[in-house]
Amino acid sequence: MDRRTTPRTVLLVVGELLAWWAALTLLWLVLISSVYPLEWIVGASVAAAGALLARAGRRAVSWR
Amino acid sequence: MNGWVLAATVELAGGGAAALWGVTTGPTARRVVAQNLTTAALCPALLLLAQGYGRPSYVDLALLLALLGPVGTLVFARLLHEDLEGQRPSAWGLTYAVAAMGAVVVAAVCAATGPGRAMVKLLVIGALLVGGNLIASRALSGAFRGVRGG
Amino acid sequence: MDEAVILVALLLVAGAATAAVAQRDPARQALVLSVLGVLLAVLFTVLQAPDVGLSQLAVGAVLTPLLVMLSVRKIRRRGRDRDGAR
Amino acid sequence: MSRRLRLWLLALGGAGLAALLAAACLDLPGFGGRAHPYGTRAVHASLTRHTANTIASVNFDQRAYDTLGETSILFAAVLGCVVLLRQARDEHRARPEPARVALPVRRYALLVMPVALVCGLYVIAHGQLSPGGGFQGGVVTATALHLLYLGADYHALERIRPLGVFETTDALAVCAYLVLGLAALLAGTAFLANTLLPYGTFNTLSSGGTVPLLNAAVGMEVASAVVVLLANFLDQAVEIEEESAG
Repeated sequence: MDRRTTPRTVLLVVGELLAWWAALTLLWLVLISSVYPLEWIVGASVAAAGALLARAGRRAVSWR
Repeated sequence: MNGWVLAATVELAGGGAAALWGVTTGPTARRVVAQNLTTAALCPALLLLAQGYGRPSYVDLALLLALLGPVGTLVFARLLHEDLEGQRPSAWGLTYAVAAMGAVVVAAVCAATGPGRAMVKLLVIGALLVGGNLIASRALSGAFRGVRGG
Repeated sequence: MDEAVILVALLLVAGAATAAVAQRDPARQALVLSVLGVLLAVLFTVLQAPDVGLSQLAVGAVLTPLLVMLSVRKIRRRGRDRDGAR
Repeated sequence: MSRRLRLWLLALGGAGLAALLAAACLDLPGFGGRAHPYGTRAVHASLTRHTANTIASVNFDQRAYDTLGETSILFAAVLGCVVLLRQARDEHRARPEPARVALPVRRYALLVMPVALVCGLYVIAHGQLSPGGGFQGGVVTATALHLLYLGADYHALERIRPLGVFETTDALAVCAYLVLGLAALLAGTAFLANTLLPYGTFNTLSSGGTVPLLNAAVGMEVASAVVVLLANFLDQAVEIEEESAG
Protein backbone atom coordinates (compact mmCIF):
# COMPACT_ATOMS: atom_id res chain seq x y z
CA MET A 1 0.00 0.00 0.00
CA ASP A 2 1.54 3.22 -1.09
CA ARG A 3 -0.99 5.65 0.27
CA ARG A 4 0.58 8.11 2.66
CA THR A 5 -1.19 9.19 5.80
CA THR A 6 -1.12 12.93 5.45
CA PRO A 7 -3.26 15.07 7.78
CA ARG A 8 -5.50 15.75 4.81
CA THR A 9 -6.37 12.09 4.20
CA VAL A 10 -6.91 11.53 7.93
CA LEU A 11 -9.27 14.51 7.97
CA LEU A 12 -11.16 13.16 4.98
CA VAL A 13 -11.54 9.71 6.57
CA VAL A 14 -12.75 11.20 9.87
CA GLY A 15 -15.13 13.48 8.01
CA GLU A 16 -16.60 10.61 6.00
CA LEU A 17 -17.10 8.47 9.12
CA LEU A 18 -18.64 11.37 11.06
CA ALA A 19 -21.05 12.21 8.25
CA TRP A 20 -22.22 8.60 7.98
CA TRP A 21 -22.48 8.34 11.78
CA ALA A 22 -24.61 11.47 12.05
CA ALA A 23 -26.89 10.41 9.18
CA LEU A 24 -27.37 6.90 10.56
CA THR A 25 -28.03 8.17 14.10
CA LEU A 26 -30.73 10.41 12.63
CA LEU A 27 -32.15 7.38 10.81
CA TRP A 28 -32.25 5.45 14.11
CA LEU A 29 -34.07 8.34 15.79
CA VAL A 30 -36.63 8.29 12.99
CA LEU A 31 -37.16 4.52 13.28
CA ILE A 32 -37.81 4.34 17.03
CA SER A 33 -41.06 5.37 18.69
CA SER A 34 -39.92 6.99 21.97
CA VAL A 35 -36.57 8.59 22.80
CA TYR A 36 -34.67 8.06 26.07
CA PRO A 37 -30.97 7.85 27.03
CA LEU A 38 -30.51 4.09 26.51
CA GLU A 39 -32.04 4.43 23.05
CA TRP A 40 -29.50 7.18 22.27
CA ILE A 41 -26.60 4.98 23.40
CA VAL A 42 -27.72 1.93 21.41
CA GLY A 43 -28.54 4.06 18.38
CA ALA A 44 -25.18 5.83 18.42
CA SER A 45 -23.28 2.52 18.64
CA VAL A 46 -25.32 0.95 15.86
CA ALA A 47 -24.76 4.03 13.71
CA ALA A 48 -21.02 3.79 14.40
CA ALA A 49 -21.03 0.17 13.17
CA GLY A 50 -22.96 1.29 10.11
CA ALA A 51 -20.49 4.10 9.41
CA LEU A 52 -17.55 1.69 9.63
CA LEU A 53 -19.32 -0.70 7.24
CA ALA A 54 -20.09 2.13 4.82
CA ARG A 55 -16.46 3.16 4.70
CA ALA A 56 -15.19 -0.44 4.46
CA GLY A 57 -17.62 -1.12 1.61
CA ARG A 58 -16.63 1.98 -0.33
CA ARG A 59 -12.94 1.17 0.09
CA ALA A 60 -13.41 -2.46 -0.90
CA VAL A 61 -15.01 -1.37 -4.16
CA SER A 62 -12.72 1.49 -5.14
CA TRP A 63 -9.50 -0.14 -3.93
CA ARG A 64 -8.31 -2.29 -6.78
CA MET B 1 -64.02 -2.27 7.62
CA ASN B 2 -62.56 1.21 7.26
CA GLY B 3 -61.45 2.95 4.09
CA TRP B 4 -57.75 2.21 4.62
CA VAL B 5 -58.29 -1.55 4.77
CA LEU B 6 -60.61 -1.32 1.77
CA ALA B 7 -57.95 0.55 -0.21
CA ALA B 8 -55.38 -2.07 0.86
CA THR B 9 -57.72 -4.86 -0.29
CA VAL B 10 -58.17 -3.26 -3.70
CA GLU B 11 -54.44 -2.66 -4.05
CA LEU B 12 -53.62 -6.19 -2.90
CA ALA B 13 -56.14 -7.78 -5.24
CA GLY B 14 -55.14 -5.71 -8.27
CA GLY B 15 -51.38 -5.59 -7.75
CA GLY B 16 -51.09 -9.13 -6.45
CA ALA B 17 -53.12 -10.67 -9.27
CA ALA B 18 -51.27 -8.67 -11.94
CA ALA B 19 -47.88 -9.59 -10.47
CA LEU B 20 -48.84 -13.24 -10.21
CA TRP B 21 -50.04 -13.30 -13.81
CA GLY B 22 -46.89 -11.58 -15.03
CA VAL B 23 -44.50 -13.79 -13.10
CA THR B 24 -46.03 -17.10 -14.20
CA THR B 25 -46.42 -16.49 -17.93
CA GLY B 26 -44.38 -15.24 -20.83
CA PRO B 27 -40.62 -14.99 -21.43
CA THR B 28 -38.12 -14.62 -18.58
CA ALA B 29 -37.71 -10.90 -19.27
CA ARG B 30 -41.36 -10.26 -18.52
CA ARG B 31 -41.24 -12.41 -15.40
CA VAL B 32 -38.38 -10.48 -13.79
CA VAL B 33 -40.17 -7.19 -14.48
CA ALA B 34 -43.29 -8.57 -12.79
CA GLN B 35 -41.20 -9.77 -9.84
CA ASN B 36 -39.76 -6.27 -9.50
CA LEU B 37 -43.18 -4.62 -9.61
CA THR B 38 -44.49 -6.95 -6.85
CA THR B 39 -42.53 -4.95 -4.28
CA ALA B 40 -43.84 -1.65 -5.57
CA ALA B 41 -47.43 -2.93 -5.62
CA LEU B 42 -47.52 -4.67 -2.24
CA CYS B 43 -45.43 -2.33 -0.06
CA PRO B 44 -48.08 0.46 -0.24
CA ALA B 45 -50.69 -2.17 0.65
CA LEU B 46 -48.74 -2.95 3.83
CA LEU B 47 -48.60 0.76 4.69
CA LEU B 48 -52.36 1.07 4.17
CA LEU B 49 -52.95 -1.99 6.36
CA ALA B 50 -50.80 -0.54 9.17
CA GLN B 51 -52.84 2.65 8.98
CA GLY B 52 -56.14 0.77 8.75
CA TYR B 53 -55.45 -1.43 11.76
CA GLY B 54 -54.18 1.59 13.72
CA ARG B 55 -50.89 -0.17 14.53
CA PRO B 56 -47.85 2.05 13.83
CA SER B 57 -45.48 -0.87 14.54
CA TYR B 58 -46.80 -2.71 11.46
CA VAL B 59 -45.00 -0.05 9.41
CA ASP B 60 -41.78 -2.03 10.03
CA LEU B 61 -43.01 -4.64 7.55
CA ALA B 62 -43.32 -2.03 4.83
CA LEU B 63 -39.87 -0.70 5.77
CA LEU B 64 -38.25 -4.12 5.37
CA LEU B 65 -40.10 -4.80 2.12
CA ALA B 66 -39.05 -1.43 0.67
CA LEU B 67 -35.48 -2.25 1.71
CA LEU B 68 -35.25 -5.91 0.69
CA GLY B 69 -37.58 -6.08 -2.32
CA PRO B 70 -35.26 -4.21 -4.72
CA VAL B 71 -32.32 -6.24 -3.35
CA GLY B 72 -34.20 -9.41 -4.31
CA THR B 73 -34.64 -8.05 -7.83
CA LEU B 74 -30.91 -7.26 -7.96
CA VAL B 75 -30.26 -10.95 -7.17
CA PHE B 76 -32.23 -11.98 -10.26
CA ALA B 77 -30.77 -9.21 -12.41
CA ARG B 78 -27.27 -10.31 -11.44
CA LEU B 79 -27.62 -14.06 -11.66
CA LEU B 80 -29.91 -14.20 -14.71
CA HIS B 81 -28.20 -11.53 -16.81
CA GLU B 82 -26.96 -14.11 -19.30
CA ASP B 83 -30.54 -15.28 -19.93
CA LEU B 84 -31.73 -11.71 -20.25
CA GLU B 85 -29.07 -10.69 -22.75
CA GLY B 86 -30.69 -9.24 -25.87
CA GLN B 87 -34.12 -9.10 -24.29
CA ARG B 88 -33.84 -5.68 -22.56
CA PRO B 89 -36.49 -6.35 -19.96
CA SER B 90 -38.04 -3.03 -19.09
CA ALA B 91 -41.48 -1.54 -18.78
CA TRP B 92 -40.75 2.04 -17.89
CA GLY B 93 -44.32 3.29 -18.27
CA LEU B 94 -45.56 0.68 -15.82
CA THR B 95 -42.59 1.27 -13.49
CA TYR B 96 -43.26 5.00 -13.27
CA ALA B 97 -47.00 4.43 -12.83
CA VAL B 98 -46.47 2.01 -9.92
CA ALA B 99 -43.85 4.30 -8.38
CA ALA B 100 -46.28 7.22 -8.59
CA MET B 101 -48.97 5.12 -6.94
CA GLY B 102 -46.56 4.28 -4.11
CA ALA B 103 -45.78 7.97 -3.70
CA VAL B 104 -49.50 8.83 -3.55
CA VAL B 105 -50.12 6.18 -0.89
CA VAL B 106 -47.15 7.39 1.19
CA ALA B 107 -48.42 10.98 0.90
CA ALA B 108 -51.93 9.95 1.99
CA VAL B 109 -50.67 7.98 4.99
CA CYS B 110 -48.34 10.88 5.88
CA ALA B 111 -51.26 13.30 5.78
CA ALA B 112 -53.22 11.01 8.11
CA THR B 113 -50.25 10.63 10.50
CA GLY B 114 -49.51 14.33 10.89
CA PRO B 115 -46.11 15.94 11.32
CA GLY B 116 -43.59 14.21 13.57
CA ARG B 117 -40.96 11.50 13.55
CA ALA B 118 -43.49 8.90 12.44
CA MET B 119 -44.08 10.95 9.30
CA VAL B 120 -40.35 11.16 8.58
CA LYS B 121 -40.19 7.36 8.92
CA LEU B 122 -42.95 7.04 6.32
CA LEU B 123 -41.08 9.41 4.03
CA VAL B 124 -37.90 7.32 4.44
CA ILE B 125 -39.90 4.22 3.47
CA GLY B 126 -41.31 6.06 0.46
CA ALA B 127 -37.86 7.18 -0.67
CA LEU B 128 -36.44 3.66 -0.26
CA LEU B 129 -39.40 2.20 -2.16
CA VAL B 130 -39.39 4.57 -5.13
CA GLY B 131 -35.60 4.84 -5.36
CA GLY B 132 -35.09 1.11 -4.97
CA ASN B 133 -37.71 0.36 -7.56
CA LEU B 134 -36.22 2.69 -10.16
CA ILE B 135 -32.70 1.35 -9.53
CA ALA B 136 -33.90 -2.25 -9.73
CA SER B 137 -35.62 -1.49 -13.06
CA ARG B 138 -32.39 0.08 -14.28
CA ALA B 139 -30.48 -3.02 -13.13
CA LEU B 140 -32.84 -5.30 -15.06
CA SER B 141 -32.44 -3.33 -18.27
CA GLY B 142 -28.76 -4.13 -18.59
CA ALA B 143 -26.72 -2.82 -15.66
CA PHE B 144 -24.85 -6.12 -15.37
CA ARG B 145 -23.80 -6.38 -18.99
CA GLY B 146 -20.12 -5.98 -18.08
CA VAL B 147 -20.28 -8.88 -15.63
CA ARG B 148 -18.74 -12.21 -16.59
CA GLY B 149 -18.33 -15.28 -14.40
CA GLY B 150 -18.38 -13.83 -10.86
CA MET C 1 -66.18 -7.27 6.50
CA ASP C 2 -62.55 -7.47 7.54
CA GLU C 3 -62.58 -10.99 6.17
CA ALA C 4 -62.49 -9.73 2.56
CA VAL C 5 -58.81 -8.80 2.74
CA ILE C 6 -58.00 -12.16 4.37
CA LEU C 7 -59.86 -13.95 1.59
CA VAL C 8 -57.99 -12.00 -1.12
CA ALA C 9 -54.61 -12.73 0.51
CA LEU C 10 -55.46 -16.43 0.94
CA LEU C 11 -56.52 -16.78 -2.71
CA LEU C 12 -53.36 -15.03 -3.93
CA VAL C 13 -51.15 -17.25 -1.75
CA ALA C 14 -52.93 -20.39 -2.97
CA GLY C 15 -52.50 -19.26 -6.58
CA ALA C 16 -48.84 -18.36 -6.17
CA ALA C 17 -48.04 -21.61 -4.36
CA THR C 18 -49.72 -23.69 -7.06
CA ALA C 19 -47.89 -21.71 -9.76
CA ALA C 20 -44.56 -22.25 -7.96
CA VAL C 21 -45.13 -26.01 -7.97
CA ALA C 22 -46.25 -26.01 -11.62
CA GLN C 23 -43.10 -24.27 -12.96
CA ARG C 24 -40.47 -26.62 -14.41
CA ASP C 25 -37.40 -24.37 -14.71
CA PRO C 26 -35.70 -23.74 -11.32
CA ALA C 27 -34.84 -20.11 -12.16
CA ARG C 28 -38.45 -19.29 -13.03
CA GLN C 29 -39.53 -21.22 -9.96
CA ALA C 30 -37.33 -18.95 -7.85
CA LEU C 31 -39.05 -15.90 -9.36
CA VAL C 32 -42.49 -17.23 -8.42
CA LEU C 33 -41.13 -18.23 -5.01
CA SER C 34 -40.01 -14.69 -4.23
CA VAL C 35 -43.47 -13.33 -5.14
CA LEU C 36 -45.01 -16.07 -2.99
CA GLY C 37 -42.78 -14.98 -0.08
CA VAL C 38 -44.06 -11.40 -0.21
CA LEU C 39 -47.68 -12.54 -0.57
CA LEU C 40 -47.28 -14.84 2.44
CA ALA C 41 -45.92 -11.91 4.46
CA VAL C 42 -49.05 -9.91 3.56
CA LEU C 43 -51.25 -12.88 4.53
CA PHE C 44 -49.56 -13.12 7.94
CA THR C 45 -50.02 -9.38 8.41
CA VAL C 46 -53.76 -9.46 7.72
CA LEU C 47 -54.02 -12.41 10.12
CA GLN C 48 -52.40 -10.10 12.76
CA ALA C 49 -49.13 -12.05 12.96
CA PRO C 50 -46.55 -9.39 11.98
CA ASP C 51 -43.66 -11.25 13.64
CA VAL C 52 -44.14 -14.25 11.37
CA GLY C 53 -44.69 -11.88 8.45
CA LEU C 54 -41.35 -10.21 9.12
CA SER C 55 -39.59 -13.60 9.23
CA GLN C 56 -41.19 -14.58 5.94
CA LEU C 57 -40.25 -11.25 4.39
CA ALA C 58 -36.64 -11.43 5.55
CA VAL C 59 -36.16 -15.00 4.32
CA GLY C 60 -38.41 -15.00 1.25
CA ALA C 61 -37.46 -11.68 -0.33
CA VAL C 62 -33.70 -12.13 -0.71
CA LEU C 63 -32.26 -15.18 1.06
CA THR C 64 -34.22 -17.99 -0.63
CA PRO C 65 -33.92 -16.55 -4.17
CA LEU C 66 -30.19 -15.98 -3.65
CA LEU C 67 -29.60 -19.55 -2.44
CA VAL C 68 -31.65 -21.05 -5.29
CA MET C 69 -30.07 -18.87 -7.97
CA LEU C 70 -26.52 -19.56 -6.72
CA SER C 71 -27.22 -23.30 -6.91
CA VAL C 72 -28.60 -22.89 -10.44
CA ARG C 73 -25.50 -20.94 -11.46
CA LYS C 74 -23.17 -23.58 -10.04
CA ILE C 75 -24.94 -26.39 -11.88
CA ARG C 76 -25.02 -24.45 -15.18
CA ARG C 77 -21.34 -23.56 -14.90
CA ARG C 78 -20.47 -27.16 -14.21
CA GLY C 79 -22.38 -28.29 -17.27
CA ARG C 80 -20.57 -25.70 -19.39
CA ASP C 81 -17.15 -26.78 -18.05
CA ARG C 82 -17.90 -30.43 -18.85
CA ASP C 83 -18.99 -29.50 -22.38
CA GLY C 84 -15.79 -27.46 -22.80
CA ALA C 85 -13.56 -30.33 -21.62
CA ARG C 86 -15.21 -32.82 -23.91
CA MET D 1 -44.02 -56.33 -1.53
CA SER D 2 -45.76 -56.16 -4.88
CA ARG D 3 -46.70 -52.89 -6.55
CA ARG D 4 -50.38 -53.59 -6.09
CA LEU D 5 -50.04 -54.20 -2.36
CA ARG D 6 -48.01 -51.00 -1.94
CA LEU D 7 -50.68 -48.98 -3.72
CA TRP D 8 -53.35 -50.48 -1.47
CA LEU D 9 -51.28 -49.63 1.59
CA LEU D 10 -50.86 -46.06 0.35
CA ALA D 11 -54.59 -45.75 -0.34
CA LEU D 12 -55.39 -47.08 3.14
CA GLY D 13 -53.00 -44.65 4.82
CA GLY D 14 -54.24 -41.75 2.70
CA ALA D 15 -57.85 -42.51 3.46
CA GLY D 16 -57.12 -42.73 7.18
CA LEU D 17 -55.26 -39.41 7.13
CA ALA D 18 -58.06 -37.74 5.15
CA ALA D 19 -60.69 -39.04 7.58
CA LEU D 20 -58.72 -37.84 10.61
CA LEU D 21 -58.10 -34.41 9.04
CA ALA D 22 -61.78 -34.04 8.13
CA ALA D 23 -62.81 -35.00 11.66
CA ALA D 24 -60.32 -32.52 13.13
CA CYS D 25 -61.56 -29.75 10.80
CA LEU D 26 -65.17 -30.32 11.84
CA ASP D 27 -64.13 -29.97 15.48
CA LEU D 28 -62.16 -26.71 15.05
CA PRO D 29 -63.34 -23.58 16.84
CA GLY D 30 -64.81 -20.87 14.58
CA PHE D 31 -62.50 -18.63 12.53
CA GLY D 32 -61.18 -15.56 14.38
CA GLY D 33 -63.33 -15.87 17.52
CA ARG D 34 -63.07 -13.74 20.65
CA ALA D 35 -61.98 -16.46 23.08
CA HIS D 36 -58.29 -17.45 22.99
CA PRO D 37 -57.48 -19.40 26.17
CA TYR D 38 -53.77 -19.75 25.42
CA GLY D 39 -53.45 -16.21 24.05
CA THR D 40 -55.01 -14.63 27.12
CA ARG D 41 -52.64 -16.48 29.43
CA ALA D 42 -49.59 -15.70 27.28
CA VAL D 43 -50.43 -11.98 27.19
CA HIS D 44 -50.94 -11.98 30.96
CA ALA D 45 -47.59 -13.71 31.57
CA SER D 46 -45.78 -11.35 29.22
CA LEU D 47 -47.30 -8.26 30.88
CA THR D 48 -46.31 -9.39 34.37
CA ARG D 49 -42.72 -9.61 33.09
CA HIS D 50 -42.85 -6.19 31.39
CA THR D 51 -42.38 -7.55 27.86
CA ALA D 52 -44.38 -5.41 25.43
CA ASN D 53 -44.30 -7.87 22.51
CA THR D 54 -46.02 -11.06 23.64
CA ILE D 55 -44.45 -13.05 20.81
CA ALA D 56 -40.98 -12.20 22.11
CA SER D 57 -42.08 -13.22 25.58
CA VAL D 58 -43.31 -16.58 24.26
CA ASN D 59 -40.13 -17.11 22.24
CA PHE D 60 -37.51 -16.07 24.75
CA ASP D 61 -39.21 -16.46 28.14
CA GLN D 62 -42.16 -18.85 28.27
CA ARG D 63 -40.72 -21.18 25.64
CA ALA D 64 -37.06 -20.21 25.68
CA TYR D 65 -36.19 -23.92 25.67
CA ASP D 66 -37.88 -24.35 22.26
CA THR D 67 -35.88 -21.44 20.89
CA LEU D 68 -32.70 -23.11 22.13
CA GLY D 69 -33.69 -26.12 20.03
CA GLU D 70 -34.36 -23.96 16.98
CA THR D 71 -31.08 -22.12 17.41
CA SER D 72 -29.15 -25.38 17.56
CA ILE D 73 -31.02 -26.68 14.50
CA LEU D 74 -29.87 -23.65 12.51
CA PHE D 75 -26.34 -24.07 13.86
CA ALA D 76 -26.26 -27.76 12.95
CA ALA D 77 -27.75 -27.09 9.51
CA VAL D 78 -25.12 -24.48 8.71
CA LEU D 79 -22.40 -26.79 10.03
CA GLY D 80 -23.68 -29.51 7.72
CA CYS D 81 -23.61 -27.12 4.76
CA VAL D 82 -20.05 -26.08 5.57
CA VAL D 83 -18.96 -29.74 5.60
CA LEU D 84 -20.84 -30.62 2.40
CA LEU D 85 -19.78 -27.56 0.40
CA ARG D 86 -16.11 -27.48 1.42
CA GLN D 87 -13.43 -27.43 -1.24
CA ALA D 88 -12.77 -31.04 -2.21
CA ARG D 89 -9.34 -32.40 -3.13
CA ASP D 90 -10.06 -32.44 -6.88
CA GLU D 91 -11.25 -28.84 -6.94
CA HIS D 92 -9.37 -25.58 -7.15
CA ARG D 93 -10.20 -21.97 -6.58
CA ALA D 94 -10.32 -19.57 -9.51
CA ARG D 95 -10.00 -15.90 -8.73
CA PRO D 96 -13.34 -14.25 -9.46
CA GLU D 97 -13.29 -11.81 -12.33
CA PRO D 98 -13.91 -8.17 -11.43
CA ALA D 99 -17.35 -7.05 -12.49
CA ARG D 100 -18.22 -3.78 -14.22
CA VAL D 101 -21.59 -2.93 -12.73
CA ALA D 102 -23.43 0.17 -13.92
CA LEU D 103 -22.70 3.12 -11.67
CA PRO D 104 -26.24 3.86 -10.35
CA VAL D 105 -26.61 0.27 -9.14
CA ARG D 106 -23.21 0.34 -7.43
CA ARG D 107 -24.02 3.65 -5.72
CA TYR D 108 -27.37 2.30 -4.62
CA ALA D 109 -25.71 -0.79 -3.11
CA LEU D 110 -23.12 1.27 -1.24
CA LEU D 111 -25.79 3.65 0.05
CA VAL D 112 -28.33 1.03 1.12
CA MET D 113 -25.78 -1.33 2.75
CA PRO D 114 -25.34 0.74 5.97
CA VAL D 115 -29.05 1.63 6.00
CA ALA D 116 -29.96 -2.05 5.85
CA LEU D 117 -27.46 -2.81 8.63
CA VAL D 118 -29.02 -0.15 10.88
CA CYS D 119 -32.54 -1.39 10.08
CA GLY D 120 -31.54 -5.00 10.82
CA LEU D 121 -29.99 -4.04 14.16
CA TYR D 122 -33.09 -1.93 14.90
CA VAL D 123 -35.30 -4.97 14.37
CA ILE D 124 -33.06 -7.05 16.67
CA ALA D 125 -32.85 -4.41 19.40
CA HIS D 126 -36.61 -3.77 19.42
CA GLY D 127 -37.56 -7.45 19.30
CA GLN D 128 -39.27 -7.34 22.70
CA LEU D 129 -41.07 -4.04 21.96
CA SER D 130 -42.39 -4.23 18.39
CA PRO D 131 -42.72 -6.98 15.75
CA GLY D 132 -39.35 -8.44 14.94
CA GLY D 133 -36.59 -10.10 16.90
CA GLY D 134 -33.29 -11.85 16.62
CA PHE D 135 -34.14 -14.07 13.67
CA GLN D 136 -35.72 -11.43 11.45
CA GLY D 137 -33.13 -8.76 12.21
CA GLY D 138 -30.27 -11.22 11.90
CA VAL D 139 -31.29 -12.20 8.37
CA VAL D 140 -31.61 -8.52 7.35
CA THR D 141 -28.20 -7.72 8.85
CA ALA D 142 -26.57 -10.57 6.96
CA THR D 143 -28.35 -9.55 3.75
CA ALA D 144 -26.92 -6.04 4.09
CA LEU D 145 -23.35 -7.33 3.66
CA HIS D 146 -24.24 -9.19 0.48
CA LEU D 147 -25.33 -6.00 -1.24
CA LEU D 148 -21.63 -5.58 -1.93
CA TYR D 149 -21.64 -8.76 -4.02
CA LEU D 150 -24.75 -7.63 -5.91
CA GLY D 151 -23.52 -4.07 -6.46
CA ALA D 152 -19.86 -4.83 -7.10
CA ASP D 153 -18.19 -8.25 -7.17
CA TYR D 154 -17.36 -11.19 -4.94
CA HIS D 155 -13.83 -9.96 -4.39
CA ALA D 156 -15.13 -6.76 -2.76
CA LEU D 157 -17.42 -8.78 -0.49
CA GLU D 158 -14.54 -11.02 0.57
CA ARG D 159 -12.60 -7.94 1.68
CA ILE D 160 -15.20 -6.80 4.21
CA ARG D 161 -16.20 -10.28 5.37
CA PRO D 162 -13.68 -11.97 7.67
CA LEU D 163 -15.20 -15.44 7.50
CA GLY D 164 -13.32 -16.83 10.50
CA VAL D 165 -14.74 -14.09 12.72
CA PHE D 166 -18.29 -14.91 11.62
CA GLU D 167 -17.76 -18.65 12.19
CA THR D 168 -16.47 -17.97 15.70
CA THR D 169 -19.30 -15.52 16.42
CA ASP D 170 -21.83 -18.14 15.34
CA ALA D 171 -20.51 -20.64 17.88
CA LEU D 172 -20.04 -18.02 20.59
CA ALA D 173 -23.63 -16.78 20.23
CA VAL D 174 -25.03 -20.29 20.70
CA CYS D 175 -22.76 -20.62 23.75
CA ALA D 176 -24.02 -17.27 25.07
CA TYR D 177 -27.60 -18.54 24.90
CA LEU D 178 -26.62 -21.67 26.82
CA VAL D 179 -24.64 -19.67 29.39
CA LEU D 180 -27.62 -17.38 30.02
CA GLY D 181 -29.72 -20.49 30.65
CA LEU D 182 -27.12 -22.01 32.94
CA ALA D 183 -26.78 -18.72 34.85
CA ALA D 184 -30.42 -19.05 35.89
CA LEU D 185 -29.66 -22.59 37.00
CA LEU D 186 -26.71 -21.38 39.09
CA ALA D 187 -28.91 -18.67 40.63
CA GLY D 188 -31.06 -21.46 42.02
CA THR D 189 -34.01 -21.54 39.60
CA ALA D 190 -34.79 -23.57 36.50
CA PHE D 191 -32.77 -23.66 33.25
CA LEU D 192 -33.54 -20.53 31.15
CA ALA D 193 -36.00 -19.20 33.77
CA ASN D 194 -36.42 -15.45 33.46
CA THR D 195 -35.84 -14.53 37.10
CA LEU D 196 -32.24 -13.40 36.93
CA LEU D 197 -32.53 -9.71 36.00
CA PRO D 198 -34.93 -6.94 37.05
CA TYR D 199 -37.85 -6.61 34.64
CA GLY D 200 -37.24 -2.87 34.08
CA THR D 201 -39.65 -0.17 32.91
CA PHE D 202 -42.38 -1.39 30.57
CA ASN D 203 -41.80 -0.64 26.86
CA THR D 204 -38.11 0.30 27.07
CA LEU D 205 -35.07 -1.42 25.56
CA SER D 206 -33.98 -2.82 28.93
CA SER D 207 -37.38 -4.28 29.91
CA GLY D 208 -38.19 -7.96 30.06
CA GLY D 209 -35.35 -9.40 32.15
CA THR D 210 -33.23 -11.81 30.11
CA VAL D 211 -35.46 -11.51 27.00
CA PRO D 212 -33.35 -8.76 25.29
CA LEU D 213 -30.13 -10.66 26.01
CA LEU D 214 -31.41 -13.96 24.60
CA ASN D 215 -32.82 -12.01 21.67
CA ALA D 216 -29.44 -10.41 20.99
CA ALA D 217 -27.70 -13.80 21.21
CA VAL D 218 -30.12 -15.26 18.65
CA GLY D 219 -29.64 -12.20 16.43
CA MET D 220 -25.86 -12.63 16.45
CA GLU D 221 -26.19 -16.35 15.81
CA VAL D 222 -28.58 -15.96 12.87
CA ALA D 223 -26.63 -13.11 11.27
CA SER D 224 -23.32 -15.00 11.36
CA ALA D 225 -24.95 -18.30 10.39
CA VAL D 226 -26.50 -16.72 7.28
CA VAL D 227 -23.21 -15.05 6.35
CA VAL D 228 -21.35 -18.38 6.69
CA LEU D 229 -24.07 -20.24 4.74
CA LEU D 230 -24.06 -17.72 1.89
CA ALA D 231 -20.26 -17.66 1.89
CA ASN D 232 -20.19 -21.40 1.19
CA PHE D 233 -22.82 -21.11 -1.54
CA LEU D 234 -20.99 -18.14 -3.11
CA ASP D 235 -17.65 -19.97 -2.97
CA GLN D 236 -19.19 -22.89 -4.83
CA ALA D 237 -21.00 -20.73 -7.37
CA VAL D 238 -18.22 -18.25 -8.08
CA GLU D 239 -14.79 -19.54 -7.07
CA ILE D 240 -14.49 -23.29 -6.77
CA GLU D 241 -13.97 -25.20 -10.01
CA GLU D 242 -13.49 -28.88 -10.66
CA GLU D 243 -10.14 -29.92 -12.06
CA SER D 244 -10.93 -30.79 -15.65
CA ALA D 245 -9.86 -34.36 -16.22
CA GLY D 246 -8.50 -33.46 -19.66
